[in-house]
Amino acid sequence: MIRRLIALLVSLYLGYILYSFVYVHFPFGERPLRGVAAHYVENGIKEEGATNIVTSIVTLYRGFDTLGEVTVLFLAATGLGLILAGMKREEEEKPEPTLIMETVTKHLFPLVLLFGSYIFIHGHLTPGGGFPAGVVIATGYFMMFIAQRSFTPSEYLLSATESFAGTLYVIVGLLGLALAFSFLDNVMPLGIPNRVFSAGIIPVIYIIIGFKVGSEMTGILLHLKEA
Amino acid sequence: MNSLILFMALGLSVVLIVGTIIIYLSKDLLVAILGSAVISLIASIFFLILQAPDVAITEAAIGAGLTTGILLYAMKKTGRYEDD
Amino acid sequence: MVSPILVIALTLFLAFSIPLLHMLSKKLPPFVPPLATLINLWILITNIKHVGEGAMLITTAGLKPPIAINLAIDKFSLLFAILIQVIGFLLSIYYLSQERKDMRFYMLFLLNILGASGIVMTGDLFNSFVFLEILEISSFGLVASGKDKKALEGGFKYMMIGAIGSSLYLLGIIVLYLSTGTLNMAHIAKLMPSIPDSVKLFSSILFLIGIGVEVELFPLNAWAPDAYQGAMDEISTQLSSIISKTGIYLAARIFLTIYGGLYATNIIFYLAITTFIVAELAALMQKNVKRMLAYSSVGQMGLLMLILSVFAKRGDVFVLTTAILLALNHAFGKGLLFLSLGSLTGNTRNYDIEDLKGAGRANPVLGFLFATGVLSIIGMPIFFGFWSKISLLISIMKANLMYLLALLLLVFLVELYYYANVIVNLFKGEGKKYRIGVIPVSVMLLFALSLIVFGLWPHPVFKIAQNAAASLMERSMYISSILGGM
Amino acid sequence: MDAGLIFYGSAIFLMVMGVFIAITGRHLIKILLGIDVFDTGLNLLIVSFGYINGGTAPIFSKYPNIFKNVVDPVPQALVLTAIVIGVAEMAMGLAIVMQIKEKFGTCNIAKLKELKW
Amino acid sequence: MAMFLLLLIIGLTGLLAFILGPIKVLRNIISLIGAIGGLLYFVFKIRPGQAYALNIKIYNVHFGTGMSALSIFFGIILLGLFLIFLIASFHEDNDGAYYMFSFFSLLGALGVLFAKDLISFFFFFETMSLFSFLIVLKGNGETSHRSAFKYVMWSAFGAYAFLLGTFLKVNYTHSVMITDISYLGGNIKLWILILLLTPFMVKTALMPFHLWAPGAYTDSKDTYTVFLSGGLSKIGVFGYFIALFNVFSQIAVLYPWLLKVFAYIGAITASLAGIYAFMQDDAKKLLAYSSISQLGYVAVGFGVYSHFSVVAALFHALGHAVFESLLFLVVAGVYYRTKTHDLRKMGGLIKKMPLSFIGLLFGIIATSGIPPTIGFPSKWLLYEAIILKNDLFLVSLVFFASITAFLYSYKLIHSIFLGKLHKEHEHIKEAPFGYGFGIVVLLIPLFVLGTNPGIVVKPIDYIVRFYLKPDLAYNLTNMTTPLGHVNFPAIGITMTLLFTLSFIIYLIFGKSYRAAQEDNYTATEWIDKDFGLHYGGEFYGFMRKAFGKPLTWSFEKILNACLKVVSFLGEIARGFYMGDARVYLFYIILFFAIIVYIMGGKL
Repeated sequence: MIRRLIALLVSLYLGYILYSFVYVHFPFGERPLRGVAAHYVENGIKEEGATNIVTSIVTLYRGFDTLGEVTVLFLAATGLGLILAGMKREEEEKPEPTLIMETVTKHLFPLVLLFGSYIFIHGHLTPGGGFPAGVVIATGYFMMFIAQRSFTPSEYLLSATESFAGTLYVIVGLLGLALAFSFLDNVMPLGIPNRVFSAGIIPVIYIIIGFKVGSEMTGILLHLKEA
Repeated sequence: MNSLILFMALGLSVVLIVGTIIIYLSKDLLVAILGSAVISLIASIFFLILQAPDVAITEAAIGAGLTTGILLYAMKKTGRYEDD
Repeated sequence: MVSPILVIALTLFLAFSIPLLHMLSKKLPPFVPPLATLINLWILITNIKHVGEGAMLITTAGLKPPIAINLAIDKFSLLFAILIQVIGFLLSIYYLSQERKDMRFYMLFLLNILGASGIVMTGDLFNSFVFLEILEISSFGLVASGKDKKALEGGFKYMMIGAIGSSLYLLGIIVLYLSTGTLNMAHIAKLMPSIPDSVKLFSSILFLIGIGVEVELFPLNAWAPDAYQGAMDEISTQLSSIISKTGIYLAARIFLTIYGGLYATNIIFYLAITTFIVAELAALMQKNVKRMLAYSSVGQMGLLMLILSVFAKRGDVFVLTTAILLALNHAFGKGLLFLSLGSLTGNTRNYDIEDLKGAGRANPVLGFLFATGVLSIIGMPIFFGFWSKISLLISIMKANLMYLLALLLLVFLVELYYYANVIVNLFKGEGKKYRIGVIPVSVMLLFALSLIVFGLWPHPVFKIAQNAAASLMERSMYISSILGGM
Repeated sequence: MDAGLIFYGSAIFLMVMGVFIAITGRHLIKILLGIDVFDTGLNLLIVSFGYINGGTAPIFSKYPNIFKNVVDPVPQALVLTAIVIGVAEMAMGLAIVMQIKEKFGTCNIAKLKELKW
Repeated sequence: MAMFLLLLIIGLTGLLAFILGPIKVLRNIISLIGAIGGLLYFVFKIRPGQAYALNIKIYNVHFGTGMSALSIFFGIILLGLFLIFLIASFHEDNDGAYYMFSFFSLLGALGVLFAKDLISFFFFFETMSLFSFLIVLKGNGETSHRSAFKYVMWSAFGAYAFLLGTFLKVNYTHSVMITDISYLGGNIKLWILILLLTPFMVKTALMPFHLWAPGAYTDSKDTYTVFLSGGLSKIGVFGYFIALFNVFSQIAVLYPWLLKVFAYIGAITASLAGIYAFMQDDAKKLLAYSSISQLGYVAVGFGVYSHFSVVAALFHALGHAVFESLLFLVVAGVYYRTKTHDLRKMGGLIKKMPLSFIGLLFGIIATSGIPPTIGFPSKWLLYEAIILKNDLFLVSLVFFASITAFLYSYKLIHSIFLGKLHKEHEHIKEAPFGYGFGIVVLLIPLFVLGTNPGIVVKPIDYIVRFYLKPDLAYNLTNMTTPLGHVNFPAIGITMTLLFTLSFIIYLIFGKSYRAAQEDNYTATEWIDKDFGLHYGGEFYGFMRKAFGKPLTWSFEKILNACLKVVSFLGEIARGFYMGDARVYLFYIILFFAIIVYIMGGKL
């Protein structure tokens, strides 16, 4: 019991220190827009053409991070598959899904997919980009896993789309290197802001990320379901 | 930040605190997982208040949706209650 | 000239393509890692002549540094990048000899190499956080891929500590971003004087913990012995040779280039000494040889951090050259030890000292390899370890910390005690004979040969290390070459 | 009470409680939950750092008129990555937990004592 | 350049011996050529004073390696002994690695002789102890791994003390060369000297540091013990000279008490080791302790620190190399034939191995320092030097030590060669050629240098004259010191005459007659024919009862005490990693809190 108390006290003390430090040095909301952020806001649209500044930062200015991030997800999917490879599958019975569940999910599923693809297509205009879109698609599949009696997408196809999308992403990056001597450069025409076909390679990247994250997360859920 | 939103944020932060205490106390993992889903949801709302829509959608989708899904699957495999 | 960013792009491309290749034919994936590391090695070597004074700037997204992410490769990072690729190549050859593993294992291994070379080359702070995450997740994944009780437990502990450690590292980055406005290492280093003192101190403490976990400093390294012991032998080799060296690079880059060796370094000085002493004393009590090697490598990491902090207190090129010599010796020596230990126990993962009795006599080649590793780590004359130990003692003497020198020699005696105990047990009595393939032995022989050849003629290594150390020392040169008079 | 207290306070409270749960949790999944709460708290703290009074979301949907009082977009971009990394870690952690349950038979971390001393 | 060529020759022969390991004949020939080539090259090509600066710019320090006359003196001893060891070792079945290690240990030893700066001194010193450790590890005894472990630990202890001394010296004098430090202020120079002396005290097995020696000598291969005890211990003596003369020449002026302590340690080592020696029932252990006790004299010689006491010490070192290796060689030959070292199992071998008997006879005569042999001049000079210093207690201690020398030598020759021949030894032949050759070769200097020591005293005096005022007049055959004059051949001849005369009288008038085994009062115990009533075993049983009690206390106890302390610390260190990941996390949080609390002021 005392150990829990000490742990609580110490973490509270740390919380207090962090709060007092943050309160003193970075008062809430008073920080002016400076340095790199100011540059992004002022000429974000001119350089990258996307109205959603955060998206232009995520995909282009700091595109290398997103490449790393996609790798992290890919890593999680493969790691999960590797570690769960040897699990014994005990066959416990799955509760019989009711009729309502089955029919509703059957009709809802395409809508969810549509909504997911809407998000990543309009990534550079409206909030939300490739990642939430992919996850939305995955939750669609997740819904189908739970509700449908037997609905298992072929793992073969999932890992194929996943690696294909990954290689495509790297190729887009290399394209930038080949044409403009700098990896992940925005080589496509920027078009008129606020249009769907604008902001150079941002929509291309988000579409790729959407597919990749979607197939990865579904893969993860599939492995967990079958582990 | 007008005061109405602030007041709502205060209410949500109280729910937040209750949520974490529930996670800490509950022996039943299902309750704990749902508690963490609630926390993610509230965090997503906070992100909205803080004018960060992108992050809000991502947090909602990943935090509330996917993490809870994964955790539930894992809980299915490893037993629902904490065995001492 | 071939832009080094291809190292990361190609490794990633090949990692993504492994599942596709797997669909073509089952036997393809094991050949991807050696191919990838070989290409990377070739790219890096062709770039050696391009890295002149200061750092070579490679931009991404077509924009100048503080705006976009950039790679900053100076001689110091090039040396570590080449070291990572060389050991990665040797290990991937080692994996070829093992029976067909799950293709995902090769993907994880390749991504681990990617994470390590990413950290070593990046010039952006948040980018190093992302690559650090890749490195940590793939390494605790690899540790847990052993799938037996010990591996899973080691993996879980590494994951828990690593998660919290990297989150604090992220908080440190954010604090620096808020006070300087940029995420680029060189730019932050330039703006460092403008940051208030307490912010510098708090962020350096955050970094101390974030990197301390990775570099196994005293209170933060509790995960290390379990992870090393739990993992399979090749994975512990990877942990000790690649991953911990990347941690050292990161510590050097952040504490010396960004902070200019001021804030956290005297805490690190005392921490490093405690790490070294605690680890060596704990190793003394071990009956399990693998855990003993784990503690010994934690101790060596403590020594490396000690040298970095000594440089920060009284900096001169020679001290940093020692740090690089120690890192190289530990990478090759400890890697050889873990690999040969695996084959000596015939991959039965039972590393008790009693069961190892006479194993060196029974299979002499492995006994020779293990003995070379031990003698080089201890610092015996014929081996490379001698030069790194002597230069370690000289640099401490130059900083005239005489009591520290005496203490270190005492602890070296303790280290010799438990290593000699292992060597002596290895070569006495009747042991079991194990059949080992040609490839693993040739990989280990390469490790051993490099130790002996560089032990007899250390001159070339010393010159390379001196160049790399010189480039790390010139902080202002690094900043101006990256920002180009911004 | 000013806005900072709510956001900074709740973020730091989440971090503190997250660490506390991770330290005192007996069940492995409880510990992973603690780490997840800690990450959420950290992300909330980072985004609340980025907030600027009177600023709106950094999305110029009505293109021609670009307005300057915008919230700092960079922390948001960083948090996007941090959330995804958090979930990746969580997935791997759970995979290990499931294997531990199968191999050790229990999820109580006190029983995970194969590697000590 | 000559010095590197020599080291290259020896190194290459070592490697070749290893590569040709399986083909015994070829390997032996190659190693023989290498050893002889090395010896000849050394004798003709190496001249004193040749200085070579090989500057490996590792630490902007250059390894100046030069030759002093002393290094030539010891170099010849080393190479000569190595040749004898090599020839004898062909009879044992050794693999290629054994020869490689022995060549490399020789390389290390020669390197130490040539080193002019402390780091290359350490480099070669470490090489020597590493490869001799590997050879002791390959030894045949079942306890050889324990003694190898002790050997490496003790030599590492010495080496690290040396390293600490070196770096203290470099820190104060900013030069890594072996230069004088007596001008330094304060007693830092005392510390540096003691630290620099430790490895050499370990190497010559002075009392507190001798625990490794008996084990290492007995458990390494018999022939290698010849080189280990005869040759490598000389590096310790060389080290004494370097430490007490080159590094700290004003020691007699500044710290005379240290020299007195050093002399007394030497004397105590000589006597205590002597007592241990005659307690032993294993021939090699007996010789091991005898070697330690003889080296004790050398330490006494250095401790007295007058001109001809140092000459006596160096001469005794040479003598020790000759008669100690002779004794080990004979015991090796006996072991080769009878496959045992145990004195109780031997006896009456005089009829079967006459040459070995003669070898051992003159060996023990030399050990006890009786005139015609090489042992006498150095002992005589030593006594003269001590008496001149009128330190009577030291004289009596050294005198007591030489009594013990006589006791254990007689036990050795009696148990092995005299007495009744055991049944199983009836058929054995004389020791093979290798051992015989070695014995004969060693007997030559035993007598030649015994009767006219001038040959060797001239070079030694030339070396020591440079540092201490010479007060010893000598020519080829006799010496005069302030106390007295001696003519060695004369004394030699009179001693042999007396000896033969008494032997003849014994033969003619001796009352002894040869009694059969049964014609004996055996207190009604029936002794059958082949029970060897040979008084070999409890030879000095009554001595053990008299001295037994104090001797059981040994330095081992101090060692175990400090080992217990270290392992207690290890327990605490180990306790930190208790296995529960939550506690590890708590460590991080606690550490964060403590650091912030300490730095709190500035936050």
